[in-house]
Amino acid sequence: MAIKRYTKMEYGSPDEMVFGESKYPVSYGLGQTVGAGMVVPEINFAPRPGAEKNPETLRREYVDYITKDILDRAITLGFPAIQLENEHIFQMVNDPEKFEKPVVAGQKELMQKYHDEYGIALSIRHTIADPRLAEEGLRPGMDKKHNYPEKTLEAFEVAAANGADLLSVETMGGKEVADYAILHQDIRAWLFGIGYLGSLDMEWLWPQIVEIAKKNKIRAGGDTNCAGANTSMFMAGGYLDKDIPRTFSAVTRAIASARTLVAWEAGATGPDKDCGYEGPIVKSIAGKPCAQEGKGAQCAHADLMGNLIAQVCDLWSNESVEYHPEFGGSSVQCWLGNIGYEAALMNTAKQLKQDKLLRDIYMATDRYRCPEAFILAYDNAYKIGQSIVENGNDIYLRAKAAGMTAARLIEDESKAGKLKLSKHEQDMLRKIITDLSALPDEQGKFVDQCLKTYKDIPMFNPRNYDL
Amino acid sequence: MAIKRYTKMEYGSPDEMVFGESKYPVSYGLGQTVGAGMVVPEINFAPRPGAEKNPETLRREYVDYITKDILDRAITLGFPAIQLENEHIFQMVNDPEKFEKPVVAGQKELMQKYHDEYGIALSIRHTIADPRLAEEGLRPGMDKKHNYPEKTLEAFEVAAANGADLLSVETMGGKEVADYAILHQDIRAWLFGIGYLGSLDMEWLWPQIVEIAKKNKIRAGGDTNCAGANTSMFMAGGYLDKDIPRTFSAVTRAIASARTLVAWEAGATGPDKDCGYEGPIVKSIAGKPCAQEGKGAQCAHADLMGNLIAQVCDLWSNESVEYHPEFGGSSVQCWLGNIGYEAALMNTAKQLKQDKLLRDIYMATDRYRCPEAFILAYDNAYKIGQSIVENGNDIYLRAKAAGMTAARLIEDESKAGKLKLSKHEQDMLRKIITDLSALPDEQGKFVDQCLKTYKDIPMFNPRNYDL
Amino acid sequence: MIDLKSVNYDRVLRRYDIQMEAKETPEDIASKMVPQDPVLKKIAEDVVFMRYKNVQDDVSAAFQNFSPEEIIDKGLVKGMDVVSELYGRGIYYLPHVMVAADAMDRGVKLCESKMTGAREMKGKVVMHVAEGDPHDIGKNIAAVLLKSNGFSIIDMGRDVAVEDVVMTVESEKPQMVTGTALMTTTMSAFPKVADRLQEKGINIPFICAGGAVNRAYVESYPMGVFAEKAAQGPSIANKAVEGWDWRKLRENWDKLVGGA
Amino acid sequence: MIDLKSVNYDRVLRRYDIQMEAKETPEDIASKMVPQDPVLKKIAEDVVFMRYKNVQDDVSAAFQNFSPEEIIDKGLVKGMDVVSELYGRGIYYLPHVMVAADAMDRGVKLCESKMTGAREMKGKVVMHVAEGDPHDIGKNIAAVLLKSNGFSIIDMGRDVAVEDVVMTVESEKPQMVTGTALMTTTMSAFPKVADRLQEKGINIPFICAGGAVNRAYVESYPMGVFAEKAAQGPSIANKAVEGWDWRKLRENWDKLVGGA
Ligand code: B12
Ligand code: B12
Repeated sequence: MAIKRYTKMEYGSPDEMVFGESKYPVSYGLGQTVGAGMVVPEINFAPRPGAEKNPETLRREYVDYITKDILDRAITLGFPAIQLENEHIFQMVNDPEKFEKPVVAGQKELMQKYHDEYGIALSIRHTIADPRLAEEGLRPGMDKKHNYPEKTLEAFEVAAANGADLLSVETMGGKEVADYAILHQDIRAWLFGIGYLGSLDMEWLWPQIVEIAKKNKIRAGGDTNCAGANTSMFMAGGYLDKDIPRTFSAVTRAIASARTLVAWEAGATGPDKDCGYEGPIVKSIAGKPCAQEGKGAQCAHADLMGNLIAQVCDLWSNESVEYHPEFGGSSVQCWLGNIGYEAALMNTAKQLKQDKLLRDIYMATDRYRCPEAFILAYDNAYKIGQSIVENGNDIYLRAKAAGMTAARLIEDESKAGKLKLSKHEQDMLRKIITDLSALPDEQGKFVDQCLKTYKDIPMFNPRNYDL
Repeated sequence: MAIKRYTKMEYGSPDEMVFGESKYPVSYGLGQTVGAGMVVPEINFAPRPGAEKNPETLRREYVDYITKDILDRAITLGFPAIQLENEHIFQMVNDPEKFEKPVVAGQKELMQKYHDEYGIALSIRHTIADPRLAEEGLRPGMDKKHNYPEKTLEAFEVAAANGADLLSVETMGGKEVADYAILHQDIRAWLFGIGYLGSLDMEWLWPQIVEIAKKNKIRAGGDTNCAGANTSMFMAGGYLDKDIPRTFSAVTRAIASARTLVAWEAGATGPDKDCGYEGPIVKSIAGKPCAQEGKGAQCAHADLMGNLIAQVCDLWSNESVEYHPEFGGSSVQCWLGNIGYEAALMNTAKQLKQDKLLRDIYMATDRYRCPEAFILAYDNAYKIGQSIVENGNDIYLRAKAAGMTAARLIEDESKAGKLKLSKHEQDMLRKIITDLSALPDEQGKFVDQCLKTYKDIPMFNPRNYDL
Repeated sequence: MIDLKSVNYDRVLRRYDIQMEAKETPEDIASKMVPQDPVLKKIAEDVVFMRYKNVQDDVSAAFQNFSPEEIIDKGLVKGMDVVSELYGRGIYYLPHVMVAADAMDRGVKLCESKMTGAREMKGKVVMHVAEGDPHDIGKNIAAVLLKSNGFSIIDMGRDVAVEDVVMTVESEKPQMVTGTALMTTTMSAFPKVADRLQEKGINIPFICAGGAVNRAYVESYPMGVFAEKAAQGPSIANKAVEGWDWRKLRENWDKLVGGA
Repeated sequence: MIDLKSVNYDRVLRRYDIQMEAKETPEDIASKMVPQDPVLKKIAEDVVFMRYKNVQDDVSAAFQNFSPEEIIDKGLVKGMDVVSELYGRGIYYLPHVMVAADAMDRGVKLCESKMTGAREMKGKVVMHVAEGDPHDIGKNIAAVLLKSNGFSIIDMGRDVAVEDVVMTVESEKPQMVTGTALMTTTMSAFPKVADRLQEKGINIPFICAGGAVNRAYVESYPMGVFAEKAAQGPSIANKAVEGWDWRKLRENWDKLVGGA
């Protein structure tokens, strides 16, 4: 399937964007519509250690415990609509028939029961784990040891055929180079790994996912750069962390957004995945619904934009929580309560026609908490989106532009405004701007340069990208 | 010490009330001020099972693990102020010198270190467990088996002398009658147990707590009717629960507020405890700061007013969470992140002068979710407050008036407005109104009646209340 | 205050409880379940409809035609069965159950006073709330349900020392012992109780329950069998008196308590 | 967009990181710690200031006065000590450590080429990421730190089958084996590895780490010793080669890794 590049913004201005609404709402699942005037909580979960012992213990964990608990709590608290996300574990992609199928089918069966009984709107996203290893080969036929590329595609088919409403994945393309980039603070390597190689990998995989979804009359949601920009943000961390500077992390996010867009260019409809924070940028470009996570995903990680990131979400997620008991019920029930109430707050604001005001309070709360938050404030996200579409047809140039725009936005605000940077963050920002400025204006030259410079990065193999 | 009854409202109108502000702000601890323009997150925790093995394992759990994790996360996320609450476990009140003292001292020492290093505003509330058993005797000299009344007082002294900034307790007076009332749906028994006996017990205990606080130059915070109205609300539960009707639970809350007020009448300054939902009512009367919990306390229980209850809070709490690991850090870190971000949202709204609007969105979200939420919406809470102060000098009449006002508010709205009631909830409401209407107008008559009717309730002993 | 008129609450919350409100009345269901015989029927209905005051008269009247045992089993207990059904279907609330159990209890007492021997109970259960723990509502509810299901209950109350539990079990020789704890720091008494019982060679199911307690914890020490709800007490107790040991109870737990 | 001018951000957030920014410079600290001898000093500084390109020349020059072993121990390793100190104080960030380690590595390689025997390492460590788990950044960081602390590393990579780990440990005979897992459903490989090693009579410390892994879990199977941070690797490994077994490592864990 052809890739249709975005070369103009779907939104006319940043202010048009608000949570619970997108230009292109999507309907699927059991009475679910996302992006049409309502924010829906999306609850994620991870099975207890040991649950993967055999297919039956895994099915029981996911269906009889986790899914049932979630549905019971949704009814108990009166939520009108919820989405589940099952982020597949390794075993499910490694042996889809045995481990994946019973889980997918069992969850849907139970959801159907609750939908029939209570009329609650329900849907489930199945996120296939991407187990492909660069060192073994990312494309079919290459990985003789595990057959991971083949198994990945099979896992999509099995999910689609047995009850998934929405397919997602966080693809791994370019990760080996991105890891190197993070640990060596090399923004060019990042641009190559994520902006270029990551996009190539998605251009190969996503049309196939879209096909599978179409065939099964379900939806292809979207990707996010969890593998890259989240690793980066996670390591940049908070005010006690000293692993990598947050200016670097912010720029990697902007670059990653140009990559994440590829899923939608390949025909996926959204909503994209929660766990990438590039949602505001890609939504501003494409107008498709996006899932986000922040203060209600503290169970999974502590970010520095717990409120801001809610500003333009369509689904509000907890990212993931291990299933275990709490005083208030099981962990999935507790976090569903939390994100469900946040969605209710947003939905009430919409009904009161105060949604844009609440959006602005969310945004204002964290706008200056860190550079990563600053560039994702919807006005800035929009500007980054613009720099992407201006170079929309060239995956290298648009990713570079996104990075540069983010860097400049941070630079300007740190000089003139309220955004504070540590000395090391400033140094890194200057280095990033210098490095990006020095890059060639042509994709071909850039790629040649990188193939030479980065050929010795462990596990990097150009054949994985048909190079 | 004398009890100074409230006979007029400190707020001139409901609209004057908003989160993060109270008529009488309170300063204490390490640079902490509550109720003066800022909402502060209050993080609660429970040690892992087994931590109580010996004083050193308990100290380590509370200090080296829990307190350290909390302080680290507060710095990591950049929160300007937080409060800790240590709800004492049984062992600490049972043997204060051995179990309580090292914990209280250790926590304060660590807090001081962080305060000195980072300048973060910090304070800690120590909530003494009330272990007194009605069957053994609630007053000193009565309980020959355990000496619980004496130990309770000692526990306050030890906390106050070793590092507490704020003393609280959830007193147990009248609980034996309240339990009967809940299980038999007898609103008169409730009025007797909580409105009357509970107030008497507080009138005995609270002046002593206030004295201890004064002596140690710290603050006496407040009480809540966790023992009563929370049990009631907890059992009424959500839409899948069928234990007791929510109209009953709502009225028990209103009655409980007349009791909870006694702590402040005895000289406590607030902030009161998080775990009672009567905060909006008592704050409307007394203008002292109050702690509340809702969507950020899902770890502890699922209420039906996760947003509404934030409307006029000064501290925003998670109620309690067992210490254990999560993907995002330890459980206390995750929930601190959640409530800290919520506080940040409220504080940003204050800075933007949009706090009353956010208050209204919170309130609107849950106003009609259940009767309990409805009567606590700040306008209704204010009305209940008014009915209390109008009868301020008579603990029986004011509690009865509070209950009746709540019942009438629910009745009116369920007839004319958006509040829906199930059939059983309606039946119960009618019965409550009938029962309350039938009660005598004089305290003496009421008490005589109740002493006769309820004399056989297990564990009830009038001598516990000097009757 | 902001004007709430514009709010379509359907997009914010759903009152599933009201939506699902049972169309059936208690009367409908009772009519299908109560005994045919008019005298026993009346007694069963006294329980179902909590006619606390009528029980005495109706039971006294029944002595003409029925033995006390028959009145208990075919009248009072049948009524309680209806109550359980109503509670299970969400038509009755918990207090109904409590009051109905009171009514039944009153009838049972009267019958017992007419019996030559003691009433034959299904079995004996020792119950307690853990040391240092004052949370006893759950235990009290469970006690009522076990009692109205024909078990004889030794209720040791709350804040009970480990050694007291062990002594009582030793002397009373129940088929089952139960513990309730709602705090993470009091539930640690359970393994101590289990250990001490084992030392004494006692090996009966030890049902453990309460807010903070969870299945994994209870199954980490010998004899422990988890209960989530008071309503599960009778099913577990029935099996315990049938001779299932704690291992078998654990293995069949999911099925026994009706799904996850 | 709403006007943000009125916001006093001090009431919303505090940039503690900036507030605490170290007043000391890397230069200050290095000057106190590097060796006195000008030749060795230069080499140490090449590592500290990541002068990747100078290392080769400076080490080559030093061969005139010092043995390769001396250059490693008194020059390169001392430089890395400064880097650790800077990282510990929050002046250096992680990538500094990585790049400095690269620089050191380059110098070490050169020295090794001049040595008659093999360089004497502190000990040998086998490292892996659990089967089915692709999260290897933490393991890679830990590997760098162990290596630059003088351990020889057998890095088996990620997604490594249990049996492969066991075979490698059998043939390589390391003093310590490590496992990383970031998923609750892959960390279950650790007890399997431990069991299989025990079956083979191997009883070395098995350091387990990674996001989802926690101390209680790791201490629930034999040989497991938890590590929270990569920087704890060298302290644990030092003790392991000193002969502490896994039980002793567990007992002294809090002290060893520097507090809770
Ligand atoms: C980055 C990341 C990824 C990257 C990994 C890149 C890489 N090369 O490692 C990618 C994208 C590949 C990835 C993929 C997935 N991930 Co991921 N990922 C993360 C994330 C965001 C950060 C992890 C990280 O790098 N941390 C930083 C490193 C430095 O930390 P670390 O490895 O723990 O190492 C530290 C210590 O543990 C220690 N250490 C580690 N090893 C050793 C060894 C020794 C000897 C010593 C001393 C110390 C030590 O030192 C380090 C610090 O100093 C976490 C979020 C989280 N909260 O942890 C999720 C997370 C681990 N991932 C998760 C999931 C679910 C997945 C996927 C399955 C998602 C999916 N369905 O597609 C896939 C895996 C697909 C598959 N094949 O199975 C979940 C796991 C949940 C669970 N079930 O347990 C997490 C927790 C996210 C979440 N909250 O849901 N992920
Ligand atoms: C009501 C309540 C109280 C009341 C208790 C009244 C009473 N008579 O029981 C009072 C006020 C006394 C109280 C006091 C305290 N409490 Co309290 N309390 C609660 C609350 C809100 C509800 C508990 C309840 O009644 N639930 C309803 C009953 C029906 O549930 P249940 O007992 O679990 O029983 C059910 C099942 O477990 C089962 N079951 C129980 N027993 C049995 C037995 C058998 C045989 C079977 C089959 C089934 C069964 O059946 C029942 C349902 O069908 C909980 C909140 C929560 N999330 O649980 C906190 C809670 C339990 N309390 C808590 C605390 C901390 C305390 C205090 C220590 C607070 C303080 N510092 O003052 C004090 C105790 C002081 C002391 N002496 O140590 C914490 C415990 C945290 C922890 N560390 O584990 C909780 C979890 C609140 C929280 N989230 O922080 N509390």
